[in-house]
Amino acid sequence: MLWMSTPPGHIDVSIEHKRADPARSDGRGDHPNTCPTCGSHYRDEELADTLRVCPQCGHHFPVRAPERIAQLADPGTFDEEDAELRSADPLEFFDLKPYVERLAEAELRTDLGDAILTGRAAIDGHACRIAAMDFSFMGGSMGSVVGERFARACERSADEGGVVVSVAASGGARMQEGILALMQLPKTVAAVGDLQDAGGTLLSVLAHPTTGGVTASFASLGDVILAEPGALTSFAGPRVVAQTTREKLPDDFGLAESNYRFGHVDAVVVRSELRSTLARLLRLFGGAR
Amino acid sequence: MLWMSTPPGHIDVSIEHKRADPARSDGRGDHPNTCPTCGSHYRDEELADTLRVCPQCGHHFPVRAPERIAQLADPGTFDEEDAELRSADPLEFFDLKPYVERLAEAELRTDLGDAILTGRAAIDGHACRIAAMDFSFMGGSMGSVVGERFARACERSADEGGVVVSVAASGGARMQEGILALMQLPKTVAAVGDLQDAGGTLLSVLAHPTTGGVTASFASLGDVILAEPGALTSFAGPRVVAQTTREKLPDDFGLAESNYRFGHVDAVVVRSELRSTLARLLRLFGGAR
Amino acid sequence: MSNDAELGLRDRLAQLSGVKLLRGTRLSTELQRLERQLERLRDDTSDEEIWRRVELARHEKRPYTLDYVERLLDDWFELHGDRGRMDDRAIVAGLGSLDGRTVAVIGHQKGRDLKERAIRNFGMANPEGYRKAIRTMQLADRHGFPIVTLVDTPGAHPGIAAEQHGQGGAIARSQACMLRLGVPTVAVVIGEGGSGGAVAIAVADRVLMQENAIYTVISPEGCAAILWRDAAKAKKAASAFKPDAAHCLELRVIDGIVPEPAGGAHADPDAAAALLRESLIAHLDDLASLAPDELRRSRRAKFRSMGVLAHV
Amino acid sequence: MSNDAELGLRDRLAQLSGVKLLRGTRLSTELQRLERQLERLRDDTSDEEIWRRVELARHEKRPYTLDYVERLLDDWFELHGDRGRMDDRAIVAGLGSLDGRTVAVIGHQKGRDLKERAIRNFGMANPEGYRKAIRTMQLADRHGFPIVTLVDTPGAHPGIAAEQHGQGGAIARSQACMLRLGVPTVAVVIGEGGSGGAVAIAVADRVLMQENAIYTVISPEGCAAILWRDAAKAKKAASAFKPDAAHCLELRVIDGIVPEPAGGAHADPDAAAALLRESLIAHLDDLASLAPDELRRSRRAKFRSMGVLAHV
Ligand SMILES: [Zn+2]
Ligand SMILES: [Zn+2]
Repeated sequence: MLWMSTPPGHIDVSIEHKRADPARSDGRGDHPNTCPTCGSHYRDEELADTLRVCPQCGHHFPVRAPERIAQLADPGTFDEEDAELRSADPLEFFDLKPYVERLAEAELRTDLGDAILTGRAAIDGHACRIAAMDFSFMGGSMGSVVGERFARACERSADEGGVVVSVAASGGARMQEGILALMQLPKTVAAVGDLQDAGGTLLSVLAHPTTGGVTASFASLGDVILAEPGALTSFAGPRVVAQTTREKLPDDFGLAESNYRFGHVDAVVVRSELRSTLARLLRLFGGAR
Repeated sequence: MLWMSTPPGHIDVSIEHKRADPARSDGRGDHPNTCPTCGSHYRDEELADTLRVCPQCGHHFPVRAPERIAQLADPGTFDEEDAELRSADPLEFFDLKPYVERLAEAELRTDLGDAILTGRAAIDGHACRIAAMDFSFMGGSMGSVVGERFARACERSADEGGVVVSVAASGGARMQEGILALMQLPKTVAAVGDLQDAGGTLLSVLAHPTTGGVTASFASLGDVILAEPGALTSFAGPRVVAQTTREKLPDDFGLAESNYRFGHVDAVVVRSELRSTLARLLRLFGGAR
Repeated sequence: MSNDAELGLRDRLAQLSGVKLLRGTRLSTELQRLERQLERLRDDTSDEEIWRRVELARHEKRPYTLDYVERLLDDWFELHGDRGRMDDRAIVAGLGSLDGRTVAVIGHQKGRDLKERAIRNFGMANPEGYRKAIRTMQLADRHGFPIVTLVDTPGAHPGIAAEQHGQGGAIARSQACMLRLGVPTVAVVIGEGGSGGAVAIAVADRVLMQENAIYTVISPEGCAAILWRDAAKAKKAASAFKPDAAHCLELRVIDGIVPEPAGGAHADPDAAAALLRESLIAHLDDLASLAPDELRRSRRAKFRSMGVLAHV
Repeated sequence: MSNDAELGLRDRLAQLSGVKLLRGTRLSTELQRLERQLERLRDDTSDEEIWRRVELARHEKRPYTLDYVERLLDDWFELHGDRGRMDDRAIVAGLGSLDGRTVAVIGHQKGRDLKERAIRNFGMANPEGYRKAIRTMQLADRHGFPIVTLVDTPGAHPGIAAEQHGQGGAIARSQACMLRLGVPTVAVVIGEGGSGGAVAIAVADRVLMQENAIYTVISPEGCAAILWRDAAKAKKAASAFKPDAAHCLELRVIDGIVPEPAGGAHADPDAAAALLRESLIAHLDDLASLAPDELRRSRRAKFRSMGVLAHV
């Protein structure tokens, strides 16, 4: 299970994965390349060749942000923006270790400046911006840098009436930035508003897991919302809900398939068709007369 | 029961009351002044004195349009508009008798030109327009004249950024005008749109019964929606729903109280407080700075 | 038919003839169509003829929304869900490319076999279906995509949950939404245009009916049950309220009739789709030059004027 | 406190001093308030002080939204329902007259006794509550009514149906709605400003906190459970993420602090309401002259700028 317990009646914006250890970043199996559904084990290159989808059973493994962009963008077209931005530590936050230390460790481990990678790209020849989150950077949590990079991607695209393709994978707001993390919700919502009011488009892809503050902000505001099969895409996590309500949850609680049935997701798209689906949407959203 | 049967799978826009005989126009008791809830019987003046609410049990008897206006408007302020409009008979409709004959009979019986009465008025000193429907004119059904009078009331009020108080009581669209009756839905919706876009206000009161095409058009578009206790305010009638779904209906199916609980009505207002509630809303909607 | 309606059609013919050379083949096709329509209207539609159309409109092999979608559109992407409670399968909504331009399509969807009929609820939408329609229209409006609606429903679903979730309000708001749009809209009744459930998505700049479609305030059976207390008198009811395209055109409730292949649309769905395509493109081209405010204003004025009045 | 925040406050003080004579008593009250706030900020808030505020913010006798409504507003009319599925009693919405002007008020509502707590779901709203908020805001926007929101929730309800009905999307859309409004908006955290459920209705031109309110990204208990696997370390968590008004002001997340009577708002609800009233009127007066586009632009710019960044 993904979610930490909190006392009933109190809300967890689901900050960080219980098993945030990157060696277990899918949170489901014992080894990152062992399929939690069918138990098959793969070499890393094997999974890379199948877009990290289990050839046996179709389980969708997590995808890191750079690999996600490589899967979606036309070769050589990705041009990262705002790479120089880093989180500050306005609260001088300290739990088991200082936040600044956590940030430094995460950057060393993931080779990313924060939990999102943004930049220009082309998909099947259509120019756009991609904003891909990375769950292995502090559970994909959203702090000032995630908010800022996402907002800048929207702003630059708004100037061109363009399209932002966002791929979310996040445990929610980043607790270590306190109330400023919560403020990334209205900040990204404002950016989407500016983009959409300028005639631009947000294509929102929900990967496993998309929860908490990201679900309660930009990820839910896509002109079109796609989700990957089996992705947990909820606001509150299953464990919090189970503890608060003391009810048995449906087996597919919060999963993409459930959210599709309940009307929150336009399509559940298998990874092998994600690129072509986005290309189709890019053609359509470029085609107003 | 109010509703005629139709074959399952076919929709009845609930044209006319089964007991459209005006002597039984409440559709519930044996005599119009016998309370269907508690069985008390009243002389007509007695009921007029209590706003046609049963002093014993609070049952709300139907109110004819002129009496409704007298209950709500400041004495002497009502000034009828569009009194000269009458329904034509574009389809030359003939069922058991010709439509033109039904119209003439209804006018003779009710002393109304059609199922709605509209005009200028003041409520507690606040100028507004009132559009009050009358169920005893062909079941309060909406044809071209109901649509036109209502639309004109909205248009004239829009010019002044004013308030229209509508009191609905209708079995739905008037079958005898065929597709033109259906077109009164978008017609009145367009009129409300023009009113609201011009800064005007629609205060919608749902009296027993408000069903079919009126529920599916202007009556549901009030800036504020009030309903009288016990009023049936549904789109499809209970009998049609019961026959189509073959399920037992909840006891309060389609009633004002149920629609309040389900979020479709702002308040269920007893008749003795309707005038003061409307007065308060008129003060509020006149009070933007 | 009435002199007024004939005069109206003649007016339009005259206008179209005048500009024919400017617009090329599409308008001349439109011209021929109107001439054919006029021809048909001259022979007053008989009761038998009306009932035949009721039967054709409900024919179990008649093409449904998705049958046209697959024939008319490239790059179809279906939108799902009302973002609130469910995805109502009785209404289909999506984006696609029609003749190179992106359009939003919203249509009722009936089922062909028993299983699909259940999934589609016989094309009878719940409030969630109308809410899906509304959000699709708002999406299209924001992006400037014209909207095509395909109307084919016995009516809105008369269910317990449907009422509890606000069927009447959803239908009213869908109409209000359509009357606020700044993009061109064309509605086509392709089968049964049943009452409030139909008009909810039919408040368009141009409202068309296929030749064998019907558009009704109440089903013939429902009407018969109320007036004669006998649902079997549906045929009599149909001739009384005249739900066929010719009469709807005569009453100026619709703006044109889309021809069908001989025998009806089901006899040759490809041909029916081609005729529909031609008509949609002609009307969308016609509307393309109008500014959002002008579209809104004239759309409202059109519906505002519907009805026939007398005076004392 | 940081030099920047102090400089910012000093700037505002200087500005206010300069225009004091033009605006009369209200601004001088505002001035005094900011001076008091600055005073407090100078003594860095201790851990004990922060926890005391957490306890006061949750005090079972603390005034709730309707306690202020009855003290602040004339002609209160409560709006009910989301026009879709239910009336969520955890959020109250309505119209009333504040100092002679009609305003819309939207606020979380906790319950005072067991029964009302159940009805109000402890002030934890479902998506339907946020949808009621959205429709109320749209109503106010159409009529030019300023909007006051009162924030007091442990957070959005974490329930099965809440997720199924789109809790995350509803919170996102409520924020999007607030960022699109053309009327003045003032949000006041009057108790617990718990996470997404709070910010959903707090995206305002002016965001204020009462002196003993808290505004948090996660409850102290939730934070402690995650970081130290021990919910009892809530106090430690609270001092780590500093949810008190002074720190929120320092981080520029809020625009001002509304003073409370000695001992906290519950000690004298009438006095607390009077102080709130004064503050609301001052801010609404301040915003009254701004055009809709300017309000929208500057509101978006304010939230767009939130966060603290470093560069490599
Ligand atoms: Zn597998
Ligand atoms: Zn009684």
